[in-house]
Amino acid sequence: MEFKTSDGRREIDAHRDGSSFIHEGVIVHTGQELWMEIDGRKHKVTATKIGDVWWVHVLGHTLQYEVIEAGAVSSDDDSGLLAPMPGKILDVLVEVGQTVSAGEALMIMEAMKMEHKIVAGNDGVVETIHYKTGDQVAQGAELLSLSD
Amino acid sequence: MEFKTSDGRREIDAHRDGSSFIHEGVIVHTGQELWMEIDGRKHKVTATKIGDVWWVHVLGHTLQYEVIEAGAVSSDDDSGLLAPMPGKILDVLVEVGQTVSAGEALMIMEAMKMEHKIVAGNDGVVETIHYKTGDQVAQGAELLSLSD
Amino acid sequence: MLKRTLVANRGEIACRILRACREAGIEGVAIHAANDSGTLFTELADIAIQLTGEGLAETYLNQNQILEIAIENGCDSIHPGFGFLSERADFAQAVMDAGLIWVGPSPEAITKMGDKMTARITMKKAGVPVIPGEEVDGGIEEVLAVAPSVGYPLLLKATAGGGGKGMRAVHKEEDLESEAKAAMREALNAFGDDRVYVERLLTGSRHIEIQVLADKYGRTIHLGERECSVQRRHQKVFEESPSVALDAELREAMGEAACAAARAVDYEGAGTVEFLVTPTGDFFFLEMNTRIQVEHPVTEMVTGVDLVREQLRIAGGERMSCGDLNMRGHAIEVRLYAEDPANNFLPAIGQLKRFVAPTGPGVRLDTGVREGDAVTPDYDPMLAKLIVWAPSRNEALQRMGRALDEFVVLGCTTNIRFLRELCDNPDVVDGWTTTDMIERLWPDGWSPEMSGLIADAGLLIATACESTNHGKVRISTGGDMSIASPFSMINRRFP
Amino acid sequence: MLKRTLVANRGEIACRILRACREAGIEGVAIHAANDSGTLFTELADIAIQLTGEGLAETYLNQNQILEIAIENGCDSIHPGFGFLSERADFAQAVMDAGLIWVGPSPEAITKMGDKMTARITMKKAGVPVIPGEEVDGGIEEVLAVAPSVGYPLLLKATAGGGGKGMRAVHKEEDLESEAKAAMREALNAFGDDRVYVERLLTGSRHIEIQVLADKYGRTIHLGERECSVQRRHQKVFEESPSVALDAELREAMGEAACAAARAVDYEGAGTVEFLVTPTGDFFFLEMNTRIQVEHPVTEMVTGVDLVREQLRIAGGERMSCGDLNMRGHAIEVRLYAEDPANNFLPAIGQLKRFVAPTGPGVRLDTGVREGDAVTPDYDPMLAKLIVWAPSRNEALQRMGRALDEFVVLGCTTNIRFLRELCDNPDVVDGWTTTDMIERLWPDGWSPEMSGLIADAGLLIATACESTNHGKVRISTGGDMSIASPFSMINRRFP
Repeated sequence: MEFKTSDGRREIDAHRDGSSFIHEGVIVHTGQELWMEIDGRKHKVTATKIGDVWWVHVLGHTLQYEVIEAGAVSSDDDSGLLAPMPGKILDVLVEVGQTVSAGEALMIMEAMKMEHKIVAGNDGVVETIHYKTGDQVAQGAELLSLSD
Repeated sequence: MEFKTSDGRREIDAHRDGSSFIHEGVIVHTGQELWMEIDGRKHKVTATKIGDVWWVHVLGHTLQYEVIEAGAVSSDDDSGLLAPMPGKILDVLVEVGQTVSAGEALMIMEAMKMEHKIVAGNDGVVETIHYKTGDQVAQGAELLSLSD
Repeated sequence: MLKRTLVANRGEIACRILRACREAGIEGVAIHAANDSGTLFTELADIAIQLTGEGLAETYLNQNQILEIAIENGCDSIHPGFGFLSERADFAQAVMDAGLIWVGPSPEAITKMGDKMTARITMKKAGVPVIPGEEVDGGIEEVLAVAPSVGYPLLLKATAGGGGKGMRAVHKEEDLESEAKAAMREALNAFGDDRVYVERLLTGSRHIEIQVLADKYGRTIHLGERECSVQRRHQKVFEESPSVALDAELREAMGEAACAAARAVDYEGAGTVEFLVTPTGDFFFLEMNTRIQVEHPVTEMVTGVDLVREQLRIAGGERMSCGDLNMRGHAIEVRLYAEDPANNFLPAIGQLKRFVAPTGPGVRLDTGVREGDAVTPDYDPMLAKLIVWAPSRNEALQRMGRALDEFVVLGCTTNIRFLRELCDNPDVVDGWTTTDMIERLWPDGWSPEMSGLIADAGLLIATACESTNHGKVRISTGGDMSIASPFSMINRRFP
Repeated sequence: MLKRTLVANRGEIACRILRACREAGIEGVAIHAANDSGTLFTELADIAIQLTGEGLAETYLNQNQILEIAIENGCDSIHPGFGFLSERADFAQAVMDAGLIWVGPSPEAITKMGDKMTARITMKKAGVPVIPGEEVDGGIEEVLAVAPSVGYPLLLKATAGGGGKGMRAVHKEEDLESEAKAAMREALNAFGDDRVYVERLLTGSRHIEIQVLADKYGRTIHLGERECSVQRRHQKVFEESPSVALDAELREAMGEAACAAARAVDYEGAGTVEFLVTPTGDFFFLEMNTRIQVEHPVTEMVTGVDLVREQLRIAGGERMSCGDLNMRGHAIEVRLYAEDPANNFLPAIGQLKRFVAPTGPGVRLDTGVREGDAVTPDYDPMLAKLIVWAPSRNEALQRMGRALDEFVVLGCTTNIRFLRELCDNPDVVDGWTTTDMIERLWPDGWSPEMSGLIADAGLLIATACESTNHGKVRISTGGDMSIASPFSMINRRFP
C-alpha cells in the first residue's frame, strides 16, 4: 500500500495478524480504538480519513498520508503552480512569454486576511496564466504554468 | 407521530415547512445543526437517537422521547416488574402466590456497587418469579409479575 | 524524587494522578480491569497493565496482583488515589515491605484514624474538640451524671446496636430520665445489652473539612476549608471553598486543630480532617481521611497549590513547595453522576453518544470519560467533576450555572439539571447549605422545574428529528468540504 | 448595570464576551456574517442576528449596519472585542451619539493613543519614558547635536520614508557623521526629503506589556505584566505572566508608568500599555492598546481578576470589584493557529473532523471552534487559545507540554507541534525569550523534530487504518450497546 507524504511516496511492508499490524517491533492494534505498541508500551492513536488522506495523531505528532490507488497517475504536475489555499488574486506580476527565474514572484494572492506571493519554483518561461486580478480561486487550482 | 415520554404517550401536531417544523410559535430548523426559534430568538439544540429513543438537549434540559411505531403494541406491561438496570439479584423476598401490598419490597438487586429494592407498585399476588438469588439480569428484564 | 509510580485506581482520579505524574516527569503506570480497557486513564498512562480476574476483589482490590505488577514493571512507588485500597493500612505496609514508596501516610496513621474510637481518643489527647459524648455502663444514675457535661440537645444511642433501635433524642433536661429509661429498655430488648452512649445532638450542622499537608521535614500546614454539606444519599454533590460559615478566626482555629490532629499521628502527605460545625460556630472532629479527597480541586483553585503534585513531592522525600496560605476568590465543584435525580438519584447507565463539556474562563473539568464511552453498572457512577473558580461566591455560582448550561450529555441520564437548579436555589445562593438540605428542600424527591413550553418544544424537536432522520451522518463522512491534497502545497515555495 | 450588550465580533473573543455576559446576567446579542452561521459564538448568544452583505467591510466592519441592529434589538451597549472596530474612535463616537454605551475608553482616548506621534508627545508630557529620539530638520549639524542625548547604538530613519531606505544603524560616535550623511543622501534620493529621525536602537529587547483597569470613579490600577516576546510573522504565539525579566521594583515602576499613561488620556475600562524592555532593565513606551487584548487570560489566571466582567462593570457605571494586585503563580497562553509552521507558518484550512481539547487541573481553553467546524480562509487563522496556570513557571511549562500532548486536531494543519517543542526549548525554559527568538533559533524555518520511528509508525498506522477501513462508523451508530427503554423504570418505585 503506497502513500504520498511530505517526504514523497512511501510504502511499508507490514505483517498483518488479525486486527494487528506489525513492522519492525511496532504493533498497531485496530478495532473500536486504535493503539500502538512499542517495547511493550501501548500508546493511544487517533486517525481519521478525509478525502484520500489519513490524518494520524501519534505521540504528539500529527501526520498525513495520502492514499495512492495502484495504477493511478498523480495529478501533481511540477510545471503547474497551484493555489495553496482558496483566496483572491490581488495582482498578476508577469505576462505570458516572460522569462522568469526561480524565486521570482509571479502572482499575489489574498487569503486569511494576509497576502501571499506565488513564486516560481524554477527558471522558465510563463506559458499560461489562468486567472486575472480580482478572480476568486479554489484551493489547488492551477494558477499559471511555466515551461522549463 | 407518537412518542413515549415520562408523562406517557404524547404526540404533537407539527406543521412542516421544508426543513422547518412549527408548532404554536415554536420553530425547529433541521439541517447539519439543529436550532429552535422562540419569539425570534434562536437556541442551539442537540439531539441524537439511541435505539428507539431520541435524546434531546434544549435550553439546559435533557429530554427523552421513545418512538412508537404506528400499530405496534407497547411492551411495557404494567403488571410486570422490570430490572431498572443490569445487575445481580441479591435476594428474593417473596414467593409465588404470596399476597403483597403496594410499596412492599419484592427483590433486592445489586448494581453500581449499591443495593436497590424492587418494590411492588400496587397491591396484588405474586404470579411468577423469573430469577433467583445470584442471577445476573439485563436492564429491562422482567423480574417477576403480579396479578391485580 | 519518584521515577515510576503505579496508580492503583481508575476513572477520573487515575487521570488526575497520571497527569500530575506526566507533568512532574514521573512515569505513570496504570492498572485496569479488562472492562476498563481503552478508557481515558489507560490512555494517559505511560504503561497500562491489564489486571487478570473479574470483579473488584480480583482486580482493583487485589493487593497481591497489584504489588506484583508494580515490582515486575520496575515501579518505585504506588499512589492509591481515593476509595479502593487507599485507606488499607495492610496494603500500605505490604507496599513498604516490598521496598516501594507508599504515596500516603504511614500504616500507623491510617490505622489510628481508621478506627473511630481510637481516633476519638487520640484527638481528645491532642486537644482537638470531639463531639461531646460519654459511654455509660453504670445504669441510669451515670446517664444523669454525665448528661450535663455532654450538653443539650443530646442523643442516647445503644452502645451495642444500630439501626435506630435504642436511639432517643433529648432536648430538655426534664425529659432525660424517662427517655433514658426507654432507651435502655429498648436496647436491652433489641441487643440484650442496656449500655447506652450519650452524645451531643448537633442539628442543622455543616460538614466542613480542612485540607492538610505535611512533609518529612516536620512542616505541617493547613490549606483552608471545604464545605461539603450538600449531600444526597450521604454522598456529596456540591462542594465549595471557602465556606460562608467561617471567618478568618474560626478558619485559623479549625486549621490549627486539623494540624494538631495530623501531628498527633505523625501524618505525612495530603489528608483531610472533617468537622461538624454547629450554627453557633462550635466545631467537632468527625474523622480524618488519610488520602487525597474527591473534592480536592476546590482547594487547589482557591489556594493555588497543586495537591497531587505535592503528594508526589512529599513521598519522594522533597519538601513541599507551597508557601503560606494564600486563599483567593471562590471555587465550587459539582459531581457529575450517571444517575436519575428525578428518580431518587438511582444510578443510570448508557453510552455517552454526546459528551460536550463546557470550556472558557474559570472552568476546570476532571473527567474519567469522553464522548463515545460506555457507562456500565460495574463501577461508581461518578463520571466527572466540574469545577469553577471566580473572584466571589456569587460570581462562582453564576459561572457554574453558565458552565452547566453548556454541558451536553446524551445517551446516559445524569444529574446535570439537578446541579443546574442548585446554582439558582435560594438556600444555596444564601449559603444555607446544611447536610439535610436536599431532604429539607425536596422531601418528596426532586423533579425538574420545566415549563410546558420546553416539554412541547422537546416533542417538536423529536418529531423534526425523526421526520428528517437527523444526525445519521454526523461527523462520519466529512465529505462536505472538498479538500485538496495538503501535499500539493508542500513542494511550493511561499517566502 | 448593562442589560443587553451587542458583541461586535466573532470567534473565540465573541465567545469569551458572551460567556461573561451570561454570567453577569446581561443578555448577549451576537452578530454574524452568513458564513459564520451556526458557529459556537452564535450558539452562546441570547440573540444572534445575521449581517447582510459579504466580506469584512460589509459585515463585521459595517458600522451603520451594526448600529442599526443594536438599536432595533434594544441593546443598551456594544462591546467591540479586539480587532475589527475596537480601536475606531469614529465608531465609539457613533455608538455614544446613538445613546448607547461603548464598552471601552472614550473616542478621545482612542484617538490620542491611536496616532503614534500624538501618543509619543502625550506620554512624554506625562513623564512616561519613550524611546529616546529626536526629529531633525536642520541638517547634519543638528544630527550631531542631538545624538548624545539619544544615546548609542542609535538608528537613523528617513522622516518621510519607510522600507529601509535611508535607514542606518550607528553603534559608535565616530561613525555618526559619515553614516548620517549617507542616510540623508539616501533619503533625499528616495523621497526628495533629507530629514531624518534619530532614535535609540534597542537590540535584544523584550516585548512586555502592562494591563491596566480604570473606572469612572477615578481609580486606575495596573494588573502586572505579560511578556509576549515570542512572535512569528510579527504575531504573538506564546505569552506569559509574570515575566522573568521583571523584579518587584521594575514591575512597580512599569505599572506606575502604565497608570500614568492611562490617566494622561482619562482612560476608562481595560487597556494595555506596551513597553520595550532592554537587557539592562530600561523600559520605553511603545503604544497603548485601547481594548481587551488577545492574551488577557494570562493576567486573569495570575491575578484572579475577570477582566471582561470588569469591563462590563465599569461600562455599566459600577466600581471595579477587584482589590489590590495579588499575583500568584505563573500562567502561559499559546495561540492555536490553523497554519503550517513547517511551511513558514502559512495559513491552513480544512474541517476539524477531530478536535479533542485537553482538560484537567490548571487548563483553560478559550476556543471559537469545536469538532466538526470548518476552518475557512475568510477570517483570522487563530482557532483557540490554550492557557495553563501552575504554581511556578517551570511547572506551567510542564503542564502546557502535557496539555499540548493531549490536544488532538485532525483535518486542518495547526501549530500544535511547534508550540509543544517551544515548551521544551532551552531558550524558553531559561526565559531567554526575545522578539527575534524564532528567527534566531530557526533561521531557515522550523521543522518538527521527529524520529524515524514516528514516521514509520505513522505509515504503519495509515496502512492498518486503510486496510481495516477504520473509523467508518465511529459514533454514528451507537447501536453496539442495547439500551432498554429509559421509561420502563420511571413508573416504578425504588425507595
